[in-house]
Amino acid sequence: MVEKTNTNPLGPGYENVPGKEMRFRDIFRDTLRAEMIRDENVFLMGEDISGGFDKKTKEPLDAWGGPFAATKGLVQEFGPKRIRDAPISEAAFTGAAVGAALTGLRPIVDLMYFDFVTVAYDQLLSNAAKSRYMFGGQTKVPMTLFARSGAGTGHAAQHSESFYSMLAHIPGLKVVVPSDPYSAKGLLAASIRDDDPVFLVNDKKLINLSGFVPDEDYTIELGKGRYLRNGNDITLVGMSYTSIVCKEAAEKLAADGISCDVIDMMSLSPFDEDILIESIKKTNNVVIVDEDTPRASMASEFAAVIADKGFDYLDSPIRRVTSPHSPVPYNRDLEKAFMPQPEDVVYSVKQVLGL
Amino acid sequence: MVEKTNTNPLGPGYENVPGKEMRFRDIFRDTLRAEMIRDENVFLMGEDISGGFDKKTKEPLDAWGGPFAATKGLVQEFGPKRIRDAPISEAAFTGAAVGAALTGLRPIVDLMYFDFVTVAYDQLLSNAAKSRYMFGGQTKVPMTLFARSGAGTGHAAQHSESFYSMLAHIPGLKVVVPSDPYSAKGLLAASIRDDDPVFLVNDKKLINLSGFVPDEDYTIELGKGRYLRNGNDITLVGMSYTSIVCKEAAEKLAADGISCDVIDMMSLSPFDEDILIESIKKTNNVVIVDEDTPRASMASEFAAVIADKGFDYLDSPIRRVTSPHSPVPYNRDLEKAFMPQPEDVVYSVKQVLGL
Amino acid sequence: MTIPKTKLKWIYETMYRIRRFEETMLEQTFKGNAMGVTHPSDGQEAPPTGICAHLTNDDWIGSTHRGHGHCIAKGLDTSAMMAEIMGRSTGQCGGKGGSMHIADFSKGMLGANAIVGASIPLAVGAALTAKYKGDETNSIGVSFFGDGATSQGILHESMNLASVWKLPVIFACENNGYAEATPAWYAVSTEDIASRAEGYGMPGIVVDGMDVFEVYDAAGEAVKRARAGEGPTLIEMKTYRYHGHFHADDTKKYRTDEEEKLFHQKDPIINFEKRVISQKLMTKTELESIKSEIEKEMLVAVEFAMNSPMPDIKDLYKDVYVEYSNSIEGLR
Amino acid sequence: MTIPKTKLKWIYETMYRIRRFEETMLEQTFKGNAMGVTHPSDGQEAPPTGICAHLTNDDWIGSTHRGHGHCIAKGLDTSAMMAEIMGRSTGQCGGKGGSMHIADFSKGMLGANAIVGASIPLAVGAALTAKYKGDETNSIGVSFFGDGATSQGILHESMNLASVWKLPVIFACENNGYAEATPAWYAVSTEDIASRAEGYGMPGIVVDGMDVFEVYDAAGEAVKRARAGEGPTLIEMKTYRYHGHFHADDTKKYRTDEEEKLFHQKDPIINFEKRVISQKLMTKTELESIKSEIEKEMLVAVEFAMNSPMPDIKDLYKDVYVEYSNSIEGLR
Ligand SMILES: Cc1ncc(C[n+]2csc(CCOP(=O)(O)OP(=O)(O)O)c2C)c(N)n1
Ligand SMILES: Cc1ncc(C[n+]2csc(CCOP(=O)(O)OP(=O)(O)O)c2C)c(N)n1
Ligand SMILES: [Mg+2]
Ligand SMILES: [Mg+2]
Repeated sequence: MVEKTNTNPLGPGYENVPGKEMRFRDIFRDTLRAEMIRDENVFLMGEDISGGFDKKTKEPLDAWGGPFAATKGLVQEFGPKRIRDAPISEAAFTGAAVGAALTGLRPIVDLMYFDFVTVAYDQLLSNAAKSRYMFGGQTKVPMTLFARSGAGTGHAAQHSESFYSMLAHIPGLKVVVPSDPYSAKGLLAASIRDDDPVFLVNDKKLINLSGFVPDEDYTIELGKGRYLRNGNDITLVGMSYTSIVCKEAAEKLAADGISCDVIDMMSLSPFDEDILIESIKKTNNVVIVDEDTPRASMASEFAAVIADKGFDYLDSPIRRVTSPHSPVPYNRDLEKAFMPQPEDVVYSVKQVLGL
Repeated sequence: MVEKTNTNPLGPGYENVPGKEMRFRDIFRDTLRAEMIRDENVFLMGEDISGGFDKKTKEPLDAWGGPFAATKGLVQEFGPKRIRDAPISEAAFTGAAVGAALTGLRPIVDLMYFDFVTVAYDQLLSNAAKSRYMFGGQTKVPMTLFARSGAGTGHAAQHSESFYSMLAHIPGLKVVVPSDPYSAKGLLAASIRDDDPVFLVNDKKLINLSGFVPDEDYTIELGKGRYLRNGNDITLVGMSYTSIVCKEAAEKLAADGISCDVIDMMSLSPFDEDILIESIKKTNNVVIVDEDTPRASMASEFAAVIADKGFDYLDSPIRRVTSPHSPVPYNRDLEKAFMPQPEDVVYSVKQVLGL
Repeated sequence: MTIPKTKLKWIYETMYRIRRFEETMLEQTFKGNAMGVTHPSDGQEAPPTGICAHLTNDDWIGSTHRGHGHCIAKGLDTSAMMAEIMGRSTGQCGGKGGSMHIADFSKGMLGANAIVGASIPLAVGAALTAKYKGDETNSIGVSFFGDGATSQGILHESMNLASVWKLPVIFACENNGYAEATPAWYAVSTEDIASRAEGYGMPGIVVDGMDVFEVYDAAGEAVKRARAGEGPTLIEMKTYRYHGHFHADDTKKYRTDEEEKLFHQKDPIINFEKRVISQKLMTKTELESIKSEIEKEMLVAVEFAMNSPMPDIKDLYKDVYVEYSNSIEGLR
Repeated sequence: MTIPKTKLKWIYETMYRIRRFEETMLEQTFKGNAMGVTHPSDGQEAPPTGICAHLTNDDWIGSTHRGHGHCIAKGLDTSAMMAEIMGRSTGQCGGKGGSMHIADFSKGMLGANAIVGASIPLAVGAALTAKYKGDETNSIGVSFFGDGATSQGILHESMNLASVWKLPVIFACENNGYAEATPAWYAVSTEDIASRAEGYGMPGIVVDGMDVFEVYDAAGEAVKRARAGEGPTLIEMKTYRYHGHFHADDTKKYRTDEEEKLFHQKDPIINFEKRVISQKLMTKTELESIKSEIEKEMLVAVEFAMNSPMPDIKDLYKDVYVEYSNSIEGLR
């Protein structure tokens, strides 16, 4: 099984961990499978997650195997009881997942495109997130939701959202944003095992990327960020796909002699205040990069935390590099201009540093 | 009609304006009425906005006259064509309002409690806010929505939301938050006359408060804040009911010799960056007060803007005073502890100023 | 169906407990002892009672803003309910929920819910758990909702989903003719809500929701169907709320005296009494003794609630998540 | 209903235009000239054509992700449509919308919509405007949606609302048997979706959606009803999409050859041709000349689109709001 040992910077302790290079989509599916084996109360629902049924036998055909083939093959192994194809009723099946979670199961909901969270919004906000608190801690809601976010695939305004900040705003809900296969495995496993409702936001641009994944069973603690690169001149804060954008920007900046700390937040709610402040103490400068639109966003939140708790260490204004306050356009060139690019980050870093 | 001239600090030019003391709820209804007279394409829909029907005559009874009596008496004057009672279908009638706005009317939607926006969320975000942009500017969506927000009335977790930051996050939507009868009239009229979709968030705690209202027909430009008080030591930023909290805090602080600029943002999207920076240039210190929960909130947004564009003028960390990251509790004492109080603001101001 | 004597007693006791709880609760609300808005369900005793008579603690119900009757019929403790309405730490939800959010997971009660229609899929989810876990308990889910809630899309989605997945769930519509002040004849585009069931491949039954015997019979069939794995049923119960939409609502503004009188003549409790006495199923003494027990219970409930402490302010930060984290405390 | 000759020609022309547009569009998609995902509607020509045959530019339609047929039937320009799909500045929405968001407000086309079910209330709102403005135009709204969309609560809410307000609207369900790969027999809990209409106090009609004459007749009745102020109608048209859910979807994985063949035998265009020729309503030459006109039109459309410029990058910031504000430009 072990194809090669770690070449990726997963941090100290991971230098000699057995693992292999895998695509995001493959480790995502493998992790779903592992968690379903691990706990028989874990099951999945969503539209076309097996996809198609034989009219005569009534058996699932696994024609789609889920949006982006996230669940391909699972219905053969676990059957339609645990891979439940649902009608196009996101509100009802998200609500049913809350009901199932309240009564002893651990449902996973595939919401397909992140944009569709809006039709299930009330069940998420009023029931999933609030039940434990408003019922005085009598119960818990151990459910996981995931969906594909982000621009860059020509899906236009209604299939390209990155509005995870709205979910992170909701008390009672947790939100995680993997940025590579390693974090996908660790965060998905941790989310499924967590006793609170967790939303995993999966940028489409990551799905076909590869990266190193340790073979061992591991989880990544919800609420923890990590360094993707260490430097001294400025801190770049990324989340989801913009962590990759930050890494690329850091490479370009290195060529100009500017060394960057690159932080991948990984979790948006709860999130890692400590890593932000720790890095700013060292670099004294920061640029936050977010594909979500800017107003009341996670970029704003990180800026606000730093402007309070990190104020004394700052040498320069806190700059955000985000999408414009606009829906996502269809045309490829406009869409590219919409998304924060490494060049935008480089430009802002130089501005902030007065270079 | 003129009962007394202006005693309230509406700013220069308003010293001798004829007007009178009015309750928020009364000027709100009067403004709806005035706008319906002004433009026959303006009409209202919502649940129980006339309320009750005679079984025999099928005529509306105006038994409720709308939630918090916001529309009391209007159905007698304008009839059920323009005061349209709707079934409990917020998604459908918000969507119908978008359709009506796209085809030449100017609908106003009363969503009752702000919390219910979640069941209509998709129509608001995917249709109302995006139609103009994604159809390439072919059309416009001149609709207004309003609903009652805020804790403080014992309505508990599902009837006390202040999550206006989530709406302000949405590109294409505008969001306004009056804080007194004066701003209610000016912002409501401006919202109804505006050609974009505008959400007016009305804190319940304001509804029975009184304040000076000029008699003249006026609007308040969307996106502009105002000073409620002038001082030199620190800037207090409020929005909706927290503008009142800031004013009260400023009074207490004045007794301790601390003089505050108090800014009432009035609009959250777009919002007034200039007034924030202008004030910080003078005071060099800021506390932002928000009843919305903290993460990715408008408090975060204002902090982020100041931490970038106002960075060079700041002498101290940017402090936010917000509700906890928690649903709203029922018990009165807990509920009071949930909401930012003037004492909390005073405490934070002294901390920030090192006093 | 013939009803066993113990069940018959339970039914009377439950209906009377609901009636007196609501009256007592209203009294307390008007005295200023409730902390928020309350929605009384007196008049509507038959639906929760007739349905829950067939359920055990392993079965689950979802409820509404008008949830006290459902709670009581599902066996919740009236003292803990009263304390909750008074916002006390001893309340069913520690004072965090209030009248519109009473839940008891140990009794299979998924919570009153203040968003119209929002609890409907929760009962569907509970039924899914039941089916998923199979024979362990053979339990079912019941979703209570009003005529007004039928205008929410979530009902439609939930009925379709339950039918597609063939889940053991009952959609229990308490059609009391009004949603706030809006009459059902205005806002609901069909005479009988139950007529919509056919479009979802499930039986739809209309019963007199003022007659607990009718409700009991219909519910018995639906519960049997559900437990036998035959899928969901929609039961529409035509009923009436004696009081206003919420404690301070004046029904005179939108309901006629004749109509109110008509329904009072169908009073579920009085007609139950008449019937069991005339059919010699229970004696007047039995009824009286139940009543006086309940009167005592109400005194105890109020006493308990009034003497209970308020929650600790530190509890504000508890139970947002399973594990406490100081990052929720907000920014002060 | 007998169909006037000019209308008959229009119907043929429209169906053939839809067919050839989709085929041409797919070709271009596979060449990499479309910028995103496209959902072809060939096979489903009869529903939009048979319904829009009764409409004018003053009537409004709402559409779906599979919206090209609706656009064409409502009179949109195929060159502007093709340019939109290719993301050009000359496109129907200036390249901002793409295949799933083509709209033309000058033609009464409220937009394709990529959220399943989301456009349904828009047509209801347009019907509300029509009723509000009264006799000015006597126009109506038509909402097109698929079998999959019937599982969205918004349909239910919209039908109830339209019925309560008695609005001039037609709910036009194109039941092509599938939502992505999910068959309607699995996800829709009723044989005939139209059977749900009764529960909303409106007529529900099932027609063969492969037969434009049947669609035309049913739509004629519904349009008459709507214009006469008699309220909404639900029409279910059983139809079939010849291609996959989206351009790259392989139907072989979830549909049988027999089934596909069966529907190809019902081809709306071929059967129209047979019928008008056998009934001597149109000649072969007439049909051929229409076809060759449309072949030319398609060449022109592709040519136009391919030669059109891309939008200016500055347009990224345009039209978020009616008035431009630099505060939308975001933070760089
Ligand atoms: C989504 C939503 N919309 C509106 C309301 C306000 N509201 C509370 S109860 C109610 C009427 C409900 O009527 P019905 O379902 O018939 O129940 P009843 O009050 O008659 O028991 C309304 C409109 C709400 N709580 N939630
Ligand atoms: C709210 C929502 N959920 C899911 C999707 C993904 N999706 C797009 S089309 C589709 C199937 C729609 O089926 P149907 O309504 O029958 O239309 P058809 O594709 O057959 O024309 C789905 C599930 C979506 N776009 N919106
Ligand atoms: Mg009711
Ligand atoms: Mg379909």
